[in-house]
Amino acid sequence: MTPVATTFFFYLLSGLTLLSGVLVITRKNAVHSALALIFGLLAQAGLYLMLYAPFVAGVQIILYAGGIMVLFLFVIMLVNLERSQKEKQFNKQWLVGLLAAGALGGLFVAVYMKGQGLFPERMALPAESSNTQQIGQLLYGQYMFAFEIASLLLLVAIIGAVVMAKKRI
Amino acid sequence: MLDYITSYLGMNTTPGQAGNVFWVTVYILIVFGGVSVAVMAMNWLERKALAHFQIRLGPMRVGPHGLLQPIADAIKLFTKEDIIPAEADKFVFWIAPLIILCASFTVYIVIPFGPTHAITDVNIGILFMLGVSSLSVLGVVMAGWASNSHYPLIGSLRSSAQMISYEVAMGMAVVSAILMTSLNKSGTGTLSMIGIVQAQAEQQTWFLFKFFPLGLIAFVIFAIAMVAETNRAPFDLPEAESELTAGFHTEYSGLRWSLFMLGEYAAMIAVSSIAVTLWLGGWMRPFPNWLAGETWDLVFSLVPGFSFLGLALIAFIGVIRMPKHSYFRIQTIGLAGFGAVLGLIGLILFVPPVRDRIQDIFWFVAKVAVFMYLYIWYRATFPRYRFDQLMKVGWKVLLPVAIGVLILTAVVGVIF
Amino acid sequence: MVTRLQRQYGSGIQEAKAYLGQNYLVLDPSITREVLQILRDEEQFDYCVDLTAVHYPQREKQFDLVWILYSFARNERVRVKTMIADGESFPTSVDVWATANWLEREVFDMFGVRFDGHPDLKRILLPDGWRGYPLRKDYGIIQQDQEWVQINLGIESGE
Amino acid sequence: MTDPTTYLSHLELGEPDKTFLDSNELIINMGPQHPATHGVLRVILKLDGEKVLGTECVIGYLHRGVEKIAEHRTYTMFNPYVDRMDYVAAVSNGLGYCQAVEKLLNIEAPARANYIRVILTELNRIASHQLWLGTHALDIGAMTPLFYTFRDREEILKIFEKYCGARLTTHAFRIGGCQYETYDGFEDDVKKFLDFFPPKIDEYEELLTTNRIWVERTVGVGKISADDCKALGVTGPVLRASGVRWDIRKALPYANYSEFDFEIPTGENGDTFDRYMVRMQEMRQAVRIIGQAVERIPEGPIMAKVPKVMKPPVGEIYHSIEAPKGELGYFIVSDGSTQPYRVRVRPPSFVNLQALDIMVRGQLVADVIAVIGTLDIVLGEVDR
Repeated sequence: MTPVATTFFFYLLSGLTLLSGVLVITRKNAVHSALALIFGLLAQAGLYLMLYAPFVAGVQIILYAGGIMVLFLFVIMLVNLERSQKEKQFNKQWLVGLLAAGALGGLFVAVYMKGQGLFPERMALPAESSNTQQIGQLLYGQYMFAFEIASLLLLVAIIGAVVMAKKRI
Repeated sequence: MLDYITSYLGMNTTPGQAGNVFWVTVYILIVFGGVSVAVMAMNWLERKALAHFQIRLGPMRVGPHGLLQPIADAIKLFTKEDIIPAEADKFVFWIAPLIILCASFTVYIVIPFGPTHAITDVNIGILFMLGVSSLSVLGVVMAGWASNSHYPLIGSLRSSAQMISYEVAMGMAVVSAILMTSLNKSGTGTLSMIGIVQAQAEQQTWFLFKFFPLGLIAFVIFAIAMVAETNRAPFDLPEAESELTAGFHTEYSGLRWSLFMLGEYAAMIAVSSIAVTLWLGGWMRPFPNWLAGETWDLVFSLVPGFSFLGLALIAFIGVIRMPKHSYFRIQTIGLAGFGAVLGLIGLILFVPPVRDRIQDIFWFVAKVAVFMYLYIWYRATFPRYRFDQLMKVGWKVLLPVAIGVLILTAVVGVIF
Repeated sequence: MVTRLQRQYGSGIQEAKAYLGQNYLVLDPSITREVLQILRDEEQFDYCVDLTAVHYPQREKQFDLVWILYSFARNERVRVKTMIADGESFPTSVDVWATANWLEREVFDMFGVRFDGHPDLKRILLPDGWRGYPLRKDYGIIQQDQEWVQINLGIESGE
Repeated sequence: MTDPTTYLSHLELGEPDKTFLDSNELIINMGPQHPATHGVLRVILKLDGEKVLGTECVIGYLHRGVEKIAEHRTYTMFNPYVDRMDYVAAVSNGLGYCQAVEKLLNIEAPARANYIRVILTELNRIASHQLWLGTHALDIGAMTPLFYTFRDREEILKIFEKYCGARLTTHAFRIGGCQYETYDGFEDDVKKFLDFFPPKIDEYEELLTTNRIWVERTVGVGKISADDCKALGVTGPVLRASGVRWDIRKALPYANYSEFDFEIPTGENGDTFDRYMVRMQEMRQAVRIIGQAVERIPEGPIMAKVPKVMKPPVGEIYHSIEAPKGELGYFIVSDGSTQPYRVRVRPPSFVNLQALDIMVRGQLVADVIAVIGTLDIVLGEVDR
């Protein structure tokens, strides 16, 4: 299938991502921040879709937007919002922050300037229909070991969480 | 331009895959309009069926047998005063119903009403459906929080905990069905909704009966989890009116409240569609192997027309039984007109080209309708679970069984 | 039972009779609390059916406190009465029968009899800010009404 | 016997925190306008998550000063007022009051009047239990039984209406007997009802008794032991469900209950399910009593000789009957005039409601609803 108005959607989605990123750190109300974060994640999922990575997009929605952000909201709701609203939002380390941001920006510019030869001019279009199957084969074939280690790590985390929660009860 | 429009008609694929923006728009309008009408019809049907379960008549005043009641309700809700509590977080309060509505309507993009009757077919169809429908939890949580009141908050906490818990069991059941799609010659399965139905056609069985009773168990788990997922009786704790008045939408009124209801019913239809697609052969007609052959194909293709004629007949019986009184004259005429329309639709469905194109949709909708009826039936029969019992059922019964079925399906699939 | 109590308390038992086949004891307020305990512990009157009061404004001791007790084991009812004056308080019997909790609150609400040691003695049926004790004979409903309309509606009389 | 101080509900309700989720404890106000508090009961719940740490009932929203009214009415004039207390069992209320005054006047209702009284009172018991069942099931989430019970309750109310013209606040009895002779076909109507009703009980039971969710929601919920019941003065089906075989109709028979053959159903565990079963059995027993009564109903006068102006001698009386909710008592003090000096009503709902606190402690919010339902309170009677 032929993509429609690719550039337009790319700028729309990236703009949304950037805007919600800014909103996340500037909103005083934590729930509003979380909401902005969700929009950012959804816009990112859209970007993945444009990169012909539907599986990653789906996982992004199901895990981040649908799962993790719900837990985030849960926690935020249980936090005393009144107090957090009174607190100062930015601390005095703005100089360090500015430096870090400047360094990151410089890095991007440097990569863009120097690395032009590193990236292909046009992206090779992968076959969209078999993308998901390929991910599966890679995960359970070539990267089996890494995948299993990651799942083991998650299992440890789950057990740790249960142990910590149990102790308090 | 005209060529662009007509070029799709010859293609044997969904408009989304053909990349035809015009037909995609048309399909979206048809599907969303159809879903909205279905929600209204479901609303009427639920009230009527529930009333007859409970030896009442249900709505009888607005239109013949209350047929226009949903429209009257809609007008009432739209014109009602829109109340936002003073202490509510206005922005979140405003956006919560929209999130639920968007989440439950977006999933219709990939629902296959027929081999080509879908807005589009995505490679990750089922994953997309589960993911997007899980976004409605956000709406629930935010609605409860934004109301800034105890009952909605508890309702939304309950609701989100419940939806997250049952999503796990639901996902496991879905995965075991997806495993079955890979039992073809190439050995690769698919997540595409159309691909899943085609896999069932290829293997000449509904996944419900595949590896009996494994498919059946997975289906039952999904059928239970989907009721919990949509917050319906007997899992309607978030809205338990005897405990939490109305749960997360206690503070909502008028249009916003109706958006919640629209979202809920749309979600019910959507999850039922998943169940139909995954286990009940999607758009395929019943008994494709057992009653195979040209004649049976013809017989089954006549069923849609006859069922509409049957509905028309019921409407006409209603006309005859209508009291002969001047007060009821308009109602009688209206019912007769309704019957005539149904009959006309039935007759149109006998025309061979229409018949061939429509019968997929008919069988799909008929299967979904069975689930809709089950929803009403549950509501009339069961008391409500308590929260801890609900969690117990979800985590201690459904999830282990679902994992067991998944493992067994994989093992059996490899051996046979 | 009565003879035993009389032997123990002598003139504290002022009356022990039956009227229309129903037994009742009239006790001196000083021993009533003790006797109630004995009735429950030793005579098996383990069910306090009711506790109420009657107001006699002409008398010096204005209030009759009435306990109606029942024994499951003996299938027998007995009424215990005692008289106390206005403003006097009476030791609570909540620790004898838990059911006396709300019943005492109601007596307090309606008659203004205080019970010492009651865990949560406050009005039960009437609003907290209510003035007066309605079931006293000298409580005037009309005055109450008029006061209410004068304050809330700004008119002279609600009639 | 357990230490009574354990029953004392003592909520320290501070100023509710504005950000209530700050602490683990959450104070929730249930009612007085809540769909499941059966009227205008207000329960303040102290919760830890969904677990109930304590409750406090706030009552009195329906207080009409019935006891005060009685002091300004003659004995006859007060009779209709008692119907307004437990308005779903008005006949029982009237029976208790009439018999108390009859005792005070030292007269006795004639045999035929007693039979009519028993028939109507037992019909009323069934009606009251039906209403309880419907609303209780609705509270637990089963919608349908409500409509079934109301359909069948209609038959009883029709009999009431034909007999005395009223459906709910019947004022069926007079001091000294009954005012109305039964209408033609009364016996047939009652017999028809007796044939019609037992299958309907089976129908209710079919919907609920073996329903897994119903069983899970009720077994072990709101348990109360027999000792606790006695200490808290809880009577009626709640007491019997805890295993105490005690019913005033048998223990201290009134009217002519001693002539009938019936059983007192009891439970074992004192949980919500047992109370449900006890009430279902009670409905069946009531059918049995009515069956015997309507067979044996004698001819004769329906009114005893009652003086035109009732001036009972100075004295006092306590009379109680087994109302559908428990022991309903009337304590009447007469000063020899035409008006009672003091009428005290011992309301079963009021006393039973006290047990709510110990029944729901440590359980979940949803159980509070179930327990309020199973206590079968009528706020008209709690508040009077």
